[in-house]
Amino acid sequence: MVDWRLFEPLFEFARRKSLWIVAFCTGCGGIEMPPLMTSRYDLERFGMMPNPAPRMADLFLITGYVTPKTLKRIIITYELQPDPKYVMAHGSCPLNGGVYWDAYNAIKHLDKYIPVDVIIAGCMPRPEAVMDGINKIMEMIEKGTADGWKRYKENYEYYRKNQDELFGEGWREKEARRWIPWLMDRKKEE
Amino acid sequence: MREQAIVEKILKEAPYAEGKVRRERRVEFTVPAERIKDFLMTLKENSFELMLQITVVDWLKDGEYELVYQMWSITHRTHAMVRTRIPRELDKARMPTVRDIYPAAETYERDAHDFFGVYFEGNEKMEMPWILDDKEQGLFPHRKDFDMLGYVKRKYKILDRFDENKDNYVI
Amino acid sequence: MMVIETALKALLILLYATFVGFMFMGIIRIVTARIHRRVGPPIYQPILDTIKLLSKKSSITHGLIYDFGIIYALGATILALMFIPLGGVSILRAYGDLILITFLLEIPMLGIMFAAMSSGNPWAGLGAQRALLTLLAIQVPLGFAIVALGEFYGTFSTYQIVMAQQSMGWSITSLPLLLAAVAYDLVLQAMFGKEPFDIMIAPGEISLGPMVEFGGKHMGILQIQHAIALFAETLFFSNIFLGGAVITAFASPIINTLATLVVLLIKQTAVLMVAIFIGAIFPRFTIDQAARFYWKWPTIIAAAGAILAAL
Amino acid sequence: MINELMIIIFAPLLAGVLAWIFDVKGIREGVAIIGAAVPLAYLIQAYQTLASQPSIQYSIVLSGFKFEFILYHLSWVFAMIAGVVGFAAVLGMVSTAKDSYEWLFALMSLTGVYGVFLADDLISFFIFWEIMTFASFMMVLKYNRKASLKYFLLSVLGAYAMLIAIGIIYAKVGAFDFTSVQRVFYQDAMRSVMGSDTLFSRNELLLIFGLFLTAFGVKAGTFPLHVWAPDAYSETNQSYTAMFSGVLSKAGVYGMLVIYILLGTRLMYEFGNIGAAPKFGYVIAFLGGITIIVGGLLAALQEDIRKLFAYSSISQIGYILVGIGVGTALSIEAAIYHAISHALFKGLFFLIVATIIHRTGKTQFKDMGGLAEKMPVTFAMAFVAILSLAGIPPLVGFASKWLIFEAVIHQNMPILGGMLFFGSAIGFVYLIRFTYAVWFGQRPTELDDTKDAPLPLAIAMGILALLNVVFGIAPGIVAGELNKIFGKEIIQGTIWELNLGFGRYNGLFITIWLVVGILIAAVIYFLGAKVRRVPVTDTYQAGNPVTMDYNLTIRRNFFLPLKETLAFWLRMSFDRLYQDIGSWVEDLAETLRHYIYNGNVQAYAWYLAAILIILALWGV
Repeated sequence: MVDWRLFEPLFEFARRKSLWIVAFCTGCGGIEMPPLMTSRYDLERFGMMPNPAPRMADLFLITGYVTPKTLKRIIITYELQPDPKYVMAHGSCPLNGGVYWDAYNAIKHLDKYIPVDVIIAGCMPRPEAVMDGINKIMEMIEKGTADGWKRYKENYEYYRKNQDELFGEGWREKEARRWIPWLMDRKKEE
Repeated sequence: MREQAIVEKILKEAPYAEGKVRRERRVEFTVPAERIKDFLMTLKENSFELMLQITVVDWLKDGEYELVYQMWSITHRTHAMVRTRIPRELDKARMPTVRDIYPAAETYERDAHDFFGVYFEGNEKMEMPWILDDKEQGLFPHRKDFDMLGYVKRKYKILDRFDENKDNYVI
Repeated sequence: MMVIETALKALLILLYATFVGFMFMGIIRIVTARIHRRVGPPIYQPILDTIKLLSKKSSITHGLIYDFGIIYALGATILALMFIPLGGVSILRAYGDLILITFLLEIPMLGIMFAAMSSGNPWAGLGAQRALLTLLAIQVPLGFAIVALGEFYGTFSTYQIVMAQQSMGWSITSLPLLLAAVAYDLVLQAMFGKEPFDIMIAPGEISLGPMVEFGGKHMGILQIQHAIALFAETLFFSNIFLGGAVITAFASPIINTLATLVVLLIKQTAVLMVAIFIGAIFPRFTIDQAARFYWKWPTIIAAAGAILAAL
Repeated sequence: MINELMIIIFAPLLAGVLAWIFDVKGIREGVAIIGAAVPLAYLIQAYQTLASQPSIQYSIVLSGFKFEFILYHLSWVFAMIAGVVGFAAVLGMVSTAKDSYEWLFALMSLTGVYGVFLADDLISFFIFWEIMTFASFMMVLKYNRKASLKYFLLSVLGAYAMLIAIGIIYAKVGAFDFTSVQRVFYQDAMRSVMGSDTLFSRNELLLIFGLFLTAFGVKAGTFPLHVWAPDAYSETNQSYTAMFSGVLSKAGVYGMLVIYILLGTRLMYEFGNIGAAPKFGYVIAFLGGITIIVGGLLAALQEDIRKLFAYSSISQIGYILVGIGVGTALSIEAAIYHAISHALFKGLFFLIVATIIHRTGKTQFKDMGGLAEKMPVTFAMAFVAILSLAGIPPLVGFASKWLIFEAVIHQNMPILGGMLFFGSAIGFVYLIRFTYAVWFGQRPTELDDTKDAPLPLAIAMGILALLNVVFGIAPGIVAGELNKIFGKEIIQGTIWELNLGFGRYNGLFITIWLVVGILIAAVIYFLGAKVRRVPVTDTYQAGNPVTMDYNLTIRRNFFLPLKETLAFWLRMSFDRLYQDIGSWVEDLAETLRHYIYNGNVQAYAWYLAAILIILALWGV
């Protein structure tokens, strides 16, 4: 086999300059994405592209607060993405709960459940701040410090423990089966 | 006045209710809980076509829930609020369902059940999971006596970072 | 000796086609960005994307067909490329039959569909369904356009058609073939997968449809395939309708070849630009709208061309 | 010494009867295989004989009738189709046949089809035609009464049509054998060119042509007489359908060629040409074109695996008819080539269907899925068959389709050309429906222990798949045989290449470059990261976790948008039309019984008197 380490700088350059975004716009930050993508700020200058399919995405944007219910989907989507993958979180809520600091249904620390490379503080951060965050993550990729995907693999037990504590053991199976009785009933009606 | 005429007409058909005009295009009725179905039927006949929402207000000191059925009439361009009160104890907070009159009510009733524990009798989907996760099911977190901060601390394991009396919290 | 020469030529053609195809993909993105009044990515952006995708450190598979379908798609595209006349340098231009090339340009899609469907993702199934119905819709005007060409020139050899155009003038200067070219250009819009006929990949609705499960090297190979297919499709159009290019004005064969490639490149870019402009200003058709559209005006135009050519 | 032609024709019937008598599992299968293999062996042996002499003839006199048989290049090609596909189908039946009843009638229909191909006079042609129809009817009857009755009714219609046509010909010519009939019609054509009186008038000619067209159209499944085919093809043993669709429908195609042989010259001179095609042929071609489209579109909308291929079979027969109809030597060669390739890939497809049904017991698409992992051998065969039917080079389906395309378009027939293109696309469409629903996607849990094809079926499929590949890469092998039919080099080129002068197709180069392309792609693939196998539940479902309890496949109405687009056209149905006609006839009979044949003797007396008076007035 070819020794691909020789080409690693080229790969890093390509990874930095071609971040395909899968955006999890459940929270309030979704509305900051259109100005970023369109002619006002034009993220495509940096080779970034919105992409609906996680299998070919690099950058996972989590915009705004995260509830346990969406966190389950976020974890599943995150695990679908191929390595190397980067996570960027918008706003104060993923950082520490933000205005939902005492809400029963908002995650307080996103980085306990999946590794987050860059968090942009603010409620909500302006598009300029998001651009700054993107520049930051590009720098980190260049330096090799954007290693969330490695941390997730190395500390999988830690993340897994936190997830299981929040959702309970076997939550994927449970969440999937939750609706089955109701789906089956509908089938019988047909 | 148009609104006044509507209220008078409806009150004539439903003498058990009280009603008044709040302001332009906004009317308000108060109905006893057991007559809600009859009253909503009357409203529907008087061309209040849409049910917008069912909201629940938790009057902790009165020991009562106030259910507000938000109705909208496309014909009259008028918003009607139908208020009714039921006891807030979980076993007594029961209402007849109105989904046979307004099919949209099915969803709003599930919503009210999820967050406040009002049980709507006759709605088959009452037990179907709604917004809340399994952990919060049965806690009815929007009730005023729900210990939010204590629950959040237990759930997210962030005991030492909050002060009890909210005046001096650290984030 | 013969084999080595052929292999070298094929390699050069392949590299050239891949490179130009990637440039075309870059041009599509830049021009679309300019129409949106954006700056747009650099022109080499698709190459970076491909390198990034190929250098992904993990990859998934859903079984043998999932891998083989992708490989087959790229292989079939390379096969199609070899049959299309590229001035004086193409390998198998003597066998570059019109109908053969039309089929060859379609079969990469079959490979992609096989791979997509074997993933078992519902979006992929839906995308495959839409892609196939688009194929069905475009096939009627496409068929009539090809029939018009075959009847007009009395031969099916693409190379002979190119040579005939050197003496008779471009195909689109005669009425029947002008009609056929208009219809074929509308078909090209769907073959490129550009709006308004991109319902099969509809990013917002069905998560890229057939592409939803591809990631890493699978998607990288598909990017290369897309580049070559873009090159091959524009080249085919330039050859059969826009006169192709066979330049023999210079003494040196190398300069002749280069001049041919430049002329072809200009024609291909023109074909591409039309597609980009149409794509940038139209919204998306649903699948039955697309089918009705293709079975109406393009079919009528192309059939008129074919009947005129037959008379 | 009994003649080899007789052995070819009657060996399957003999074997069938033996298998029926010795109803022992094991023996009857062996006998049947021998019965199907013997004609094949004799046919292969006859190839050498045919190289030195133009034909092998044999005649037999039975109760005053002289039955004549002939084996020449055309009938050899068709008989070889019957031999190979019939042999494969019999091998397949070893696994799927339930009792000796099926063996008897399956082999009897093989006899019938050999007889049709080798017959040299109208009477034996008709008799064997009826044997074939009867045997296949019995095969369908066992599985589904209603389907068999529909088949029977339309076949009877065809049989009567043929019988009347034969009667008319015999009344004028006074002979049954093809040679005399052909000579008479040829002389007629010459006379009509001279302007002198002809034996058959223009209208009689038209009538004979129409009757033959009906008779052969029914068997081939031409629009609008195709309605029996979907039911009959699907409601029988699927291994037998490989023969039914692959070979028996070719009898209809062969019949169309017989029209050309017998009446061709006369019809051409009488009715003239449209463009380059004879006018009467254009009727056949146009019907063929509509058959392609109708069959293909309906195939795409089926929910039953057997029905899909039944309609697909109809659609593919359309190609053959287009080729025959255009009527040039090239197009007829192309049509025969497509007849061969249709027999090969459709025989293969029905054997695959037989395997699937044999192993899973399911026929609906909604009950299947994900079988590619469980039945890899069958899937490999299906892959070949799919590529072949879809017309992907370098497989036999492309070579023959390409020939038809070139032949038709070169004759300046734009409308037919458009129909052919549409047909090839619709082929893609229904094949992907089959592929998606059966092989890929989520597998229902009850299919988890499905086994691969049983050995006889696997061998049968292997034979056909191999021929699909071989004749695709080396199309010149077939083209060479076809050239012998016309006695001249219509399709030039080597065994790898078809060269028409205005178009070239080289199977070998395509194979080489496809392999090269795949190698290049594979190098890129293998340089990439290692792949990890994931289950079907680990796919992107908008982030939702799923289990196997969820349905992840589009199981029903896969081509719903197509259905919506075609809603207007789908409201018309010839099947319903015939049913309505049937019920009208019933109503009419009821009325007649009620008012006219009411059992009153006095009324009958009045009828008799009225008829007598009418006859008297007429002057009889």
